[in-house]
Amino acid sequence: MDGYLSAVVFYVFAAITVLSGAMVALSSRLIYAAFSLLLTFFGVAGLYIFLGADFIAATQVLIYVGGILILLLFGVMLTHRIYDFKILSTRVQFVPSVIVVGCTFALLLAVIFGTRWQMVKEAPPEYTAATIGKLLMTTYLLPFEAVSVLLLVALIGAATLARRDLTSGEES
Amino acid sequence: MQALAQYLIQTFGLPVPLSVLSPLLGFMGGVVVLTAIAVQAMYLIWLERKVAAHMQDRLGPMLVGGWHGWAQSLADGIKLLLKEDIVPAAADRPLFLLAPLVVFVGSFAAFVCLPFGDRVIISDLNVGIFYIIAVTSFVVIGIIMAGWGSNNKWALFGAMRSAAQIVSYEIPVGLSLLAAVMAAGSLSMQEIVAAQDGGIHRWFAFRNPFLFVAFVIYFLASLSEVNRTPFDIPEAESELVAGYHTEYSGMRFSFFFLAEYANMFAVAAIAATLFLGGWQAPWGGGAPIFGVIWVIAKAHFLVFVQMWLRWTLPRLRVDQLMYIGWKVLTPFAFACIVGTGAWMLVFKQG
Amino acid sequence: MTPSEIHQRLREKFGDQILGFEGEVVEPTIKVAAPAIAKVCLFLRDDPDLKMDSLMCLSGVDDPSGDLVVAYHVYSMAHRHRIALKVFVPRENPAVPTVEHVWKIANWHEREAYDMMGIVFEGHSDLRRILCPDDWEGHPLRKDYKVQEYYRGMKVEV
Amino acid sequence: MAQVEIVDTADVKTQEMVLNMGPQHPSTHGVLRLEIGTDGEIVRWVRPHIGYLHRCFEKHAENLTYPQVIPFTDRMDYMASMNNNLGYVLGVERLMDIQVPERVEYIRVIVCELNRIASHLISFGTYGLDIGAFTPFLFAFRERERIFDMFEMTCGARMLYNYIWVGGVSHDLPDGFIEAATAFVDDFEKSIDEYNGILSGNKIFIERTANVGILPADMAINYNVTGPNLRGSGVKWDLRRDEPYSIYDRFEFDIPVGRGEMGTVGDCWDRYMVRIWEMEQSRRIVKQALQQIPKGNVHAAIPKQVRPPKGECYFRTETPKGELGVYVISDGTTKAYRVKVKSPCFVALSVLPELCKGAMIADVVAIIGSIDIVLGEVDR
Repeated sequence: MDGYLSAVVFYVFAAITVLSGAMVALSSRLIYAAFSLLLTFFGVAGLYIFLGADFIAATQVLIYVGGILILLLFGVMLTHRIYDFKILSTRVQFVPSVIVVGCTFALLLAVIFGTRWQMVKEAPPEYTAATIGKLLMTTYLLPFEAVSVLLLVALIGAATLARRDLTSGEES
Repeated sequence: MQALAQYLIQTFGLPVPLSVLSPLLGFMGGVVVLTAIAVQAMYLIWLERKVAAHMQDRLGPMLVGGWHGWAQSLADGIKLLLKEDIVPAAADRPLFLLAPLVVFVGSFAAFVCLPFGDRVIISDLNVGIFYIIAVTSFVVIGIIMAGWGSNNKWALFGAMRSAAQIVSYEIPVGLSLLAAVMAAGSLSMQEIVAAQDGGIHRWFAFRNPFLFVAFVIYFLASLSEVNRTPFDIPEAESELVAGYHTEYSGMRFSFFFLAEYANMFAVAAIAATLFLGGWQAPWGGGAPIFGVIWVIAKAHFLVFVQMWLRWTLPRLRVDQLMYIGWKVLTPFAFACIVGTGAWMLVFKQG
Repeated sequence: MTPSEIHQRLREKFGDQILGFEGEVVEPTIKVAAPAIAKVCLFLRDDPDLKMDSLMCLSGVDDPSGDLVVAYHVYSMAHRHRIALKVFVPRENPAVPTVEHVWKIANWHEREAYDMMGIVFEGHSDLRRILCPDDWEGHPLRKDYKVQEYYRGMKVEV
Repeated sequence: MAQVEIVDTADVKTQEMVLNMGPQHPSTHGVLRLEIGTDGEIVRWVRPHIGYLHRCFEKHAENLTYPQVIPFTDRMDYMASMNNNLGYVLGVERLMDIQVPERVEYIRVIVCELNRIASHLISFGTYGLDIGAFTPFLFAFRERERIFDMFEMTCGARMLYNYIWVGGVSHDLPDGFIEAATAFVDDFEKSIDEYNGILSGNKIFIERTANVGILPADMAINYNVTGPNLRGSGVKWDLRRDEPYSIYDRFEFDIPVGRGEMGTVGDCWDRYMVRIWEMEQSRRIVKQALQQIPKGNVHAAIPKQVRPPKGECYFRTETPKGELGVYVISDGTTKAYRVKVKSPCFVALSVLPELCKGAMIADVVAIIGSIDIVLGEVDR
């Protein structure tokens, strides 16, 4: 009875992630696909919390929902005549693809039920934010700085690309 | 909530196991806060109309419900509920209907980690303030949904502008809060408030000059997050008619309206918690009961300042808004972080 | 300069294009031949001791004599003097050269005269109706104007 | 209704978005439709469409007797009806060569200058609304109500008065008028400082209006722009001083001119500030007129029947919006043969496309507010 409630919530989050993922893949309207991505990221953040990684969950919501999804939506909304553009491709070689998908699915199931998962006792939820901070600033300082330089380069590159090149006589 | 659940089980010997009771209490806490914030938002709407009226040399609502028309927003709420809820024919139906909910969820989810007293908090997340910043980005998605869903050129314009504005102002908000978190040494809201114990001089806003500048930057940037004058470009009446909620009416419009005022209060409460010592009394300490009063008093003062700004300042243009966001607030926020760090090194305390 | 001196000056420059002059009335006016109006106005504006730099008003009038008249009231801010010019055009195909290149405001005044009186201004950059709907028939301010019975299927009551 | 329109295909680029601002739009000061070609936020071209409020004033004027036309002149620029009346009436009086009594001249000056203050108050209030500040509008209306109470005392109407007749005025001043006007004149000085405090000196307002919609002086003269819009561009030209009519030469007042304090000369801020300074000057005129007003019968020179001799006259007066020109042609009967009105707002609107090139959409709203147009006068 004890873990009963948390199991239910876990399956709810898992269902949200999977279903909205399917929606992204299968929806006929591109704009619906973009917006259902919001639920996918939200579901993934929920799963992170179940893993006890609260800092990562918050980062996931902040970066994916707050940044990348908005970028994607701008892209989708600003391209010309996007709404009447059908993206559902016709089915081709339906049978072979079903066979391949079936085999991989069976293989995965076998692996899941075959291995002996060590059931670690329910560890008390220790807070990850502090440890992540210390690790980033001590042992993993070099990769942290390298990534920040990479991001800076990407930022400047994006800015120069997006700058309206006035020199090309566009201002007739 | 965890502590409250254990406390209840020990004293009253409830038969229910802990793992069921604490989520249940969490749920009940959520409902309580939801209604409290909804009532709060209606009160703020009434307060805004009175403040605006008296600043403009007139009286504001005086008739509905007796003394100074206190029931005015109740009447408005009922009117909005009964009003016909028009969905434009060419609108993108699912998006149009979902948008207000997403905006509503975005602004209400931030109240989970706001401490209103010593132990009066729904769930003291370890990543408290970071969670709040993350959750408010839902509002942007809701606004874009509304703009695109209503299939109206002006609404789309408003949605684009507000998305760009909120995304670019999240950076100064995040950085200025980072300065306060550095001084407190933890992300959890209760620990941040605890770090400001011991009188008004210990509050982060007054602890060192950099933190005071960070407080001002946070307040300005949060004004823009909530689309309040002088940053209310998305609903610039004179240009974009009414921005992203042009096509909404009735119940759905009241969602947007309520969400805006709830967001206003949330932003003010965050500023009060992080920079003005949350539920600490100005002379330090502060029993749980009075703590609630202190937080609400500080938040209301900041909300009053927001209203005061709205009724005096004109509106900025979009490019000026972006200029202030990127070229003024963000560099100053970086300077505050560096300054606070140096201050902590030199004086060995936050 | 007094109106008669202005008239003398124009007679020297344009000879018989300047048809007449009425000095003793409240509003001294000079009658000018239609084809020459553009050159006369340009001269009025650019001549150093005339310098009529502002076109006060350009109005279309349905003259009792049956012709249509375009009246130009011009003023010089530098010399503080003013004069009125009149151009008479036949009612059938009233055509007057435009003075839009001399004073930019003439663009809208001429569009209004075309809309109300039906006077066509040759060389005008964008001669469309300005006050009435674009597909309105007739020119309302003419004395012999009859309102059309139906406009786009709607009965026009007068 | 589909409008048959010749769209010049010269500059219609593919990615350009054509926006329709109006005719019902919160900030177009009346029924004006602006077709704006934008590229993102930048405005490429603006094409105004007017005529939505065309009520055939000039056709009516040909079928009514002279006194019957006066209520129509009220409705042209409904913000400053007194000044419209004065413009038309002075034209007719010049034709008939009527000499009105001294008291009438003073009453006309007092009433017209008060109406100028009311019109400038409206332009100040709505300009605040266009830029986004709500409070100035209500401050302006507080003073404007006092002026309307005085007018209601005098001629029974608040906005459209039919007060100035050919040869005199409809009613003499009621006894409470002089005291009320003197009280208003004394209090108004303090209110102007209040307006400057709330809007003129506001950094965001300056940011939004300085260097926006710059109108160079020579283009202004070529477009015959007049009034506060011309003085905002630095040209010191005011009919009340340079071509004095009525008794304006007896009063001592100066002409405020835009000096480009907050940006370049002739930007929105200058035009706005010229109107604020002008309110102060009008206040001084009313103060002096109230002291010097003589006694007398206001109906003395009103003719039984207005029948001007055959002839024509073009008379110009300085209204709050600019130079209102009335061209009256009479054929000796009791009805005018032709009355043509040249409206300052019509002219100011024709400069708008020139001012809005390269501006942003928010600036278009600011520029419309700064040239202070009233569509009743544009469409006539």
